Amino acid sequence: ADINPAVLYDLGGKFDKSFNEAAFTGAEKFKADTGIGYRDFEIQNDAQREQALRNFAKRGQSPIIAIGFSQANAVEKVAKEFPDIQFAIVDSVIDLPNVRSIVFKEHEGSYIVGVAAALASKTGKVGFVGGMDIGLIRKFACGYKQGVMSVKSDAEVFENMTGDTGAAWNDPVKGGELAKSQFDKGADVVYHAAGGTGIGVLQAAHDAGKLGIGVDSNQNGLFPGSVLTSMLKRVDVAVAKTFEDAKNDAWSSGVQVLGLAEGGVDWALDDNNASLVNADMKAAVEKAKADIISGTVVVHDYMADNTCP
Amino acid sequence: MLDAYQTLILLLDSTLRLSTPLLLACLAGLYSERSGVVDIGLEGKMLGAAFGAGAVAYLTSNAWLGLLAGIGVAVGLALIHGFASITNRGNQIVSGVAINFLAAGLTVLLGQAWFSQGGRTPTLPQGGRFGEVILPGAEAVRDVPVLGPLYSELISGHNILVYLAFAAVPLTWWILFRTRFGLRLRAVGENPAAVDTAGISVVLLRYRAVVICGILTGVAGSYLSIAQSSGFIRDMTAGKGYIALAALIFAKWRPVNAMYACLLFGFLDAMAIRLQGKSIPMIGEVPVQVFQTLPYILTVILLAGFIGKAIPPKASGVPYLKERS
Amino acid sequence: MSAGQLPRWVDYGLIPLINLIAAFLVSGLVVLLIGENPIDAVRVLIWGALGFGEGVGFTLFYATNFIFTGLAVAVAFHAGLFNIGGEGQAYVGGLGVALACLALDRIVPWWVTLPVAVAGAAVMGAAWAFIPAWLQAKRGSHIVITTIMFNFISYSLMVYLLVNVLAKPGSMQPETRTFEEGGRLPFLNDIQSLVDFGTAPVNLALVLALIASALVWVIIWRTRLGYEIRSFGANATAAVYAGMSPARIIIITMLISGGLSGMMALNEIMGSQHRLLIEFVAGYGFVGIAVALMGRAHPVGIILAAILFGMLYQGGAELAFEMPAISRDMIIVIQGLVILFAGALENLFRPAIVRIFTPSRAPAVQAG
Amino acid sequence: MSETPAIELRGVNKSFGPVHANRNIDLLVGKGSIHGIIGENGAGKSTLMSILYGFYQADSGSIHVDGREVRIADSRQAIDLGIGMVHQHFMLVDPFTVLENVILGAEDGATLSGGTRKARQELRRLEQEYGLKVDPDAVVGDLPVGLQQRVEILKALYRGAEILILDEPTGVLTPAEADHLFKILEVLRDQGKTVLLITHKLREIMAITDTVSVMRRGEMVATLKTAETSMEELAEQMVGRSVLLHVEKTPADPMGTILEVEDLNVTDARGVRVVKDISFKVKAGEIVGIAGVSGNGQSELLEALAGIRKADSGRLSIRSETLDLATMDIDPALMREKGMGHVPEDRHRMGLINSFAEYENAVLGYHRSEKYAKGLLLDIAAIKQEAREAIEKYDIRPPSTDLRTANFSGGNQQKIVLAREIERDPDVLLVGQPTRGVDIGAIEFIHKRLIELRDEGKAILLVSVELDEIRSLADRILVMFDGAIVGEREAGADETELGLLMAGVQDQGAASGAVAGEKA
Ligand SMILES: Nc1ncnc2c1ncn2[C@@H]1O[C@H](COP(=O)(O)OP(=O)(O)OP(=O)(O)O)[C@@H](O)[C@H]1O
Ligand SMILES: Nc1ncnc2c1ncn2[C@@H]1O[C@H](COP(=O)(O)OP(=O)(O)OP(=O)(O)O)[C@@H](O)[C@H]1O
Ligand SMILES: [Mg+2]
Ligand SMILES: [Mg+2]
Repeated sequence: ADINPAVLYDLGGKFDKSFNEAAFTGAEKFKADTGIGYRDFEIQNDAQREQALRNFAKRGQSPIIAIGFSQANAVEKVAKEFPDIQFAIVDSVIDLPNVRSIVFKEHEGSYIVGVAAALASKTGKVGFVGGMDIGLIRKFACGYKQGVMSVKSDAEVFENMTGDTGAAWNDPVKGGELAKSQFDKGADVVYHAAGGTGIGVLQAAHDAGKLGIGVDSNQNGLFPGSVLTSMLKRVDVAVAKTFEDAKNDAWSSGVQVLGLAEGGVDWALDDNNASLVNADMKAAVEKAKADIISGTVVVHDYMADNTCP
Repeated sequence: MLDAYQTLILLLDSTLRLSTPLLLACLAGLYSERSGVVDIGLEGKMLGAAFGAGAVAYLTSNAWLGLLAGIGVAVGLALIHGFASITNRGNQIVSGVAINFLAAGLTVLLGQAWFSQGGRTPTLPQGGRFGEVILPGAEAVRDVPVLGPLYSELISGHNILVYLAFAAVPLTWWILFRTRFGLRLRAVGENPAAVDTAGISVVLLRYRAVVICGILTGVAGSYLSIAQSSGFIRDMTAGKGYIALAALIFAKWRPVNAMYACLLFGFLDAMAIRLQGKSIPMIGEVPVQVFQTLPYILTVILLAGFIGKAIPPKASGVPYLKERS
Repeated sequence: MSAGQLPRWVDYGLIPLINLIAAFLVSGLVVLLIGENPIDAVRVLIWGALGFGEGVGFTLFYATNFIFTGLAVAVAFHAGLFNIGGEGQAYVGGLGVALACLALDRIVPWWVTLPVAVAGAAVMGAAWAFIPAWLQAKRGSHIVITTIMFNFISYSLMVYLLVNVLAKPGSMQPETRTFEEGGRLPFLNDIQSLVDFGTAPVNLALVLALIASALVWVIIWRTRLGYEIRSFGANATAAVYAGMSPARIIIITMLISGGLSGMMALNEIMGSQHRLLIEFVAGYGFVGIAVALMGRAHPVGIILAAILFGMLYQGGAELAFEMPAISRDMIIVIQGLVILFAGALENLFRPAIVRIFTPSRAPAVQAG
Repeated sequence: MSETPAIELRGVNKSFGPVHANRNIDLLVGKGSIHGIIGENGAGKSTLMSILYGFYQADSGSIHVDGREVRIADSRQAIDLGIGMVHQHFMLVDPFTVLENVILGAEDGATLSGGTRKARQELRRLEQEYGLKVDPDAVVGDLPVGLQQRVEILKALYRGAEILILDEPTGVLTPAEADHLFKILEVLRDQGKTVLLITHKLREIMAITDTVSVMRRGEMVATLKTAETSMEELAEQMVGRSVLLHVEKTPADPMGTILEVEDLNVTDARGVRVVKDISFKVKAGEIVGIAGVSGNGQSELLEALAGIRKADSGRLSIRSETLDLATMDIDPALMREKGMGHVPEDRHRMGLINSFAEYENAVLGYHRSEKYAKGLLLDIAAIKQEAREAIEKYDIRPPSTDLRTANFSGGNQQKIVLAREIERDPDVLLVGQPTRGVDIGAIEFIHKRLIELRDEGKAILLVSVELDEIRSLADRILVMFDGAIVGEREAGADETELGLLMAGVQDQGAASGAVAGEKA
């Protein structure tokens, strides 16, 4: 069918080096593949969420995909007003007939990079730097910790959060200091889930000759040889897929939970980190991955009960 | 014991790194406000400089050219502030707010236009970034007990801008209290009419102060993007300009106090970073937000307890207007 | 004698207009630079802000925020205090609103909740301003630093509360549940039929903001308290001579100021979002400084400046939507230029205009 | 005096917006002379001198110095032409030391060390030559005004001024200090320097100047040889009507004591005791004057009595009520309630809020009175009505209640304060420096009003550094020195004797050679 897709980014903006950017990448890929253009919008404040969604809807854009859990209320409201338009939301679940909800099992992806981290660590101490202390980030941290512990049950995992405002996602300086403080305590691998702040984390790892782990998109190339791997959260795939489904009349509403099994989360292996990942490590990570997919190993989701084992 | 010492050294090391941009910005504000021009736009100038430095350092692979560009941008913004508040006698706070807006918008706009990375500058190539300076003998004395780590970890091994920032403290003191320019600068911030009747141009003097402010914020911003990090990212100043302003008031507009104030802020920040995630004896697990906010709470307590009243230069914030027409 | 050399309409009408035009001209240059048509851009911006009911509604919605934060800064300014803490006071004010709404929304209609929410907003905002005020009054701590610090402290406090205490269970959103009808201010669209504001969230809080403006005017210029506030701000020594207590003035002024900031949350939380969410203040507190100063700390000026900023926010959003090449960063630049030209450079064209409007003076002519 | 004039002004005009401050001014000042300039407040004296000093630029007209036409675009050029000026409102940097103030703008090199060394020597020389002694390392803001002015003079001399302009220099000086200043001016004249002196005090004009110019409403109305004129003529030229130069009053007829002060002690912010064991009484229907060199505790005494400043110890009885100034919660509002009015020494800093309209200032301190309340609000109409009455009664000009007080001249500002304090019908009126910087027309009025008030049976405590004023107004004179009352005299006491007391020379029989102006 002829479609008129649109993307609405969260406050972080289109180029947040994180999931908004991944959404943008997906939309661009769809455009390149199909030649179908799309509209997008970066909000500046909360009031613009509904406004932008309505603006899209009124112009007949469909499907409209909203990135980020903060959009949930707005999508729910506007989707009810425009029952004929297809909506999708990433990172939240909305139970409406014209809304597709896409959520990721970040804990699974974090788990496998945790395994990699534990194997790469010589000191038995690894670190995690989050952006803000909110549920989503705790979910990353908790999965990661479980992965580390699955390899070395006596390992130590240092966990730090950057701040309490939007700046927490754009503060490479603070990110770098947090990473350094973890290195000082003996950590030698550090995983971040902190958007732009993470660049500082990876930088610090690079400067100190330690290892960093990227997040969301493949960040292995940022500091080749210093980024052990990246936990991929394929928002790009999800966005492109959503557009394609609409185009191919294969649209479905309901919840899509994308985990390792669905290829929604993964770890990144490429030339940039080939030298860092030896065969044993690769085998172990792939085994963990297989175990999770098969259900042999169940990674606890922090969000399920707000606790981490 | 030794471990604790090592921890302390590392803590102080981190303090130095975190204090540096604050110190540079704080000294920048000091020149400006001592001359009677209030500058709430430190944040914007730093941000602009960070971008300019990041962009040029990336394009030229030369950190020094980056620094120069950073300074250029900040001085440009400073001149806008000067034009508004000195020449046109506009409201200095409004002008500062405007500069913060302009910098926040323009950096991302131009960054996106030039590098298409969402306003970020690409990661700097070799040479585009200021590296660590290893002071002579640092390696040799590393294993000497007590003094070894102090010298090789704490004193040595920072990038050149850190040393520059701390060298700027005695220099500023000297300029302010031992030179003709400093005397006039202090005078014009207290009583511009006295300077005017002494046959000195108030306007020129204030412009010079504002330009120095630009230079120092330029270094501060460059430090963020091409020394401490390797590239610019939007809003990367993260409120440091405001903290520097607070430090300036804390320091009562004096250079050496400014250093202590910035070191204190840096220390509190470094400490909060290192305390994060530790459970506190007796209290147990503490929410991470407590640590995030600890530096600010401690500042308020210190402010309430120890430093009496901070009296700004008398003419600061007041445009000099001798005839009303 | 020396005032009123220029006709009032020039001083308060023509000069600001010329400044605005200058701001837009320079913005136009920037638009040109990125390859778009500046005239179209301005047209879209103004049309987006004022061209249709919904646009006007959004403009007024933002203006409501700015009126509250602008008044807050202005009141403090009259006492010579620079309250930079509007951001934090509004954030914590949101807590007061939310607690009132969460407690009452399921049992009573909105108009019963409203006074409690207003009180909650004002009390929490005022409480957040109280400590800096007290420290300034009793310990001489500089209010600029302490209010900046209290902004930072409020961010941490609110994240903690939203994530650990107030979040609805099982949700990863750091926000409270959505209020029911009893916790929602009516949208202006629903209570009047003169203008169709469409789906714009402009709500009853606008009326509250206007009432607050009038009250501020009365307090500042028509009451003893206001007289004392202004006296203290203009000449603290004379205020002491006149028997006023500086500590009392500082504290009361800051309570009023903080309360006004806090009430901004009524518009966002009870009026529009219907839940307490993270970082909803979004810089409105800081922009309030510019609004207050551009409005010359007078409620009428503040309302006008607030509408101007509301136009920039709404028109800017529309512009970014219509012209994808113009990003939200471009909008920030335009806002910066408007603040610069209409605010800081307001004297740029004044001398020329004074020359036009004052008849040339021949020295010899005047006698006596 | 017949050769080229030191200064010649031709057709100078200057406007500030709508105010034509100087109108076609011509002026000739002979080399080596002392030339006085007088005129009412706002006549344009300071403006004219500031033009000569390059602080303002004339709109038209020309300036000639030593016969050569010059353009003085800024003060630098004036200084280079050998012109120095002591401004009416001092141009000093308060937190700086004397030395720093002196070298500012004449630092002699990019760093300060050389310049300060030279300046120290030069200051020592100037001290010897003119008897201008000040501690070069004292912070200017801490110095009494008399010494601050000395610093201003030193600044001018340090820059080698050949032409020295002094704008109302004696407004802040005691008679002895003024005498000392005049001696210096005479020395300067004898050295061939030219002095321009602005003052409101005709006695000074008569005593020291060679020639005198009179300004009125921006115009130069006369230039006369001092020897050929009289005070009466000058006063009439100045005001445009004849003025009574002496206070006319009948002897006091005091009744019971209204104000009694016992054992008052006050410490200032630096911890120095500035008021020491002071006790005195003031009766209804009398004016008690407190004489003294400024900085001897008078200001603090007044402020303590007015409730502005906390006392260490002391009791104050007003009528029959006794207040303990140290232990009770005293504030100015309470004192007003008890019937005490207070005209503060410094109208700009304390007595007025200059950015407020006249009517707002007319109730400062009394704004809480029920008279001005309309429910919760202020009754603006009632306030304006009263302000209008005061304007009429005190002949305040311009007669506008809405004009900001910043735009009134000094004399009229002072009348606004007086009207406010007197019209509240206080039992006791504290008055500090009521006529400082005020022109003779206004002085005449203010003095008359104070006498009237006394005759109405009020108690007045008058603090003034103006010995003339004290002597002509007060019925009893207390002399303060170093925080204590060192003597009491009857009205009309001998000037020299009072001067000695003020200088701290103990009662009677003291050696006559003591220099009164020098504060120990
Ligand atoms: N800087 C200024 N801006 C505007 N108007 C001024 C300024 N200075 C003086 N004026 C105006 O010029 C007039 C002359 O003022 P000036 O200060 O010269 O009087 P003056 O003779 O020195 O009075 P006084 O005896 O009180 O010192 C005043 O009435 C005032 O209105
Ligand atoms: N910078 C200025 N701007 C506006 N008006 C001024 C300025 N300077 C002086 N004036 C006005 O000039 C007039 C006289 O000025 P001046 O400073 O000489 O006051 P004054 O009458 O001498 O008072 P005082 O003796 O108390 O200082 C007043 O009306 C004053 O308001
Ligand atoms: Mg004068
Ligand atoms: Mg005067």
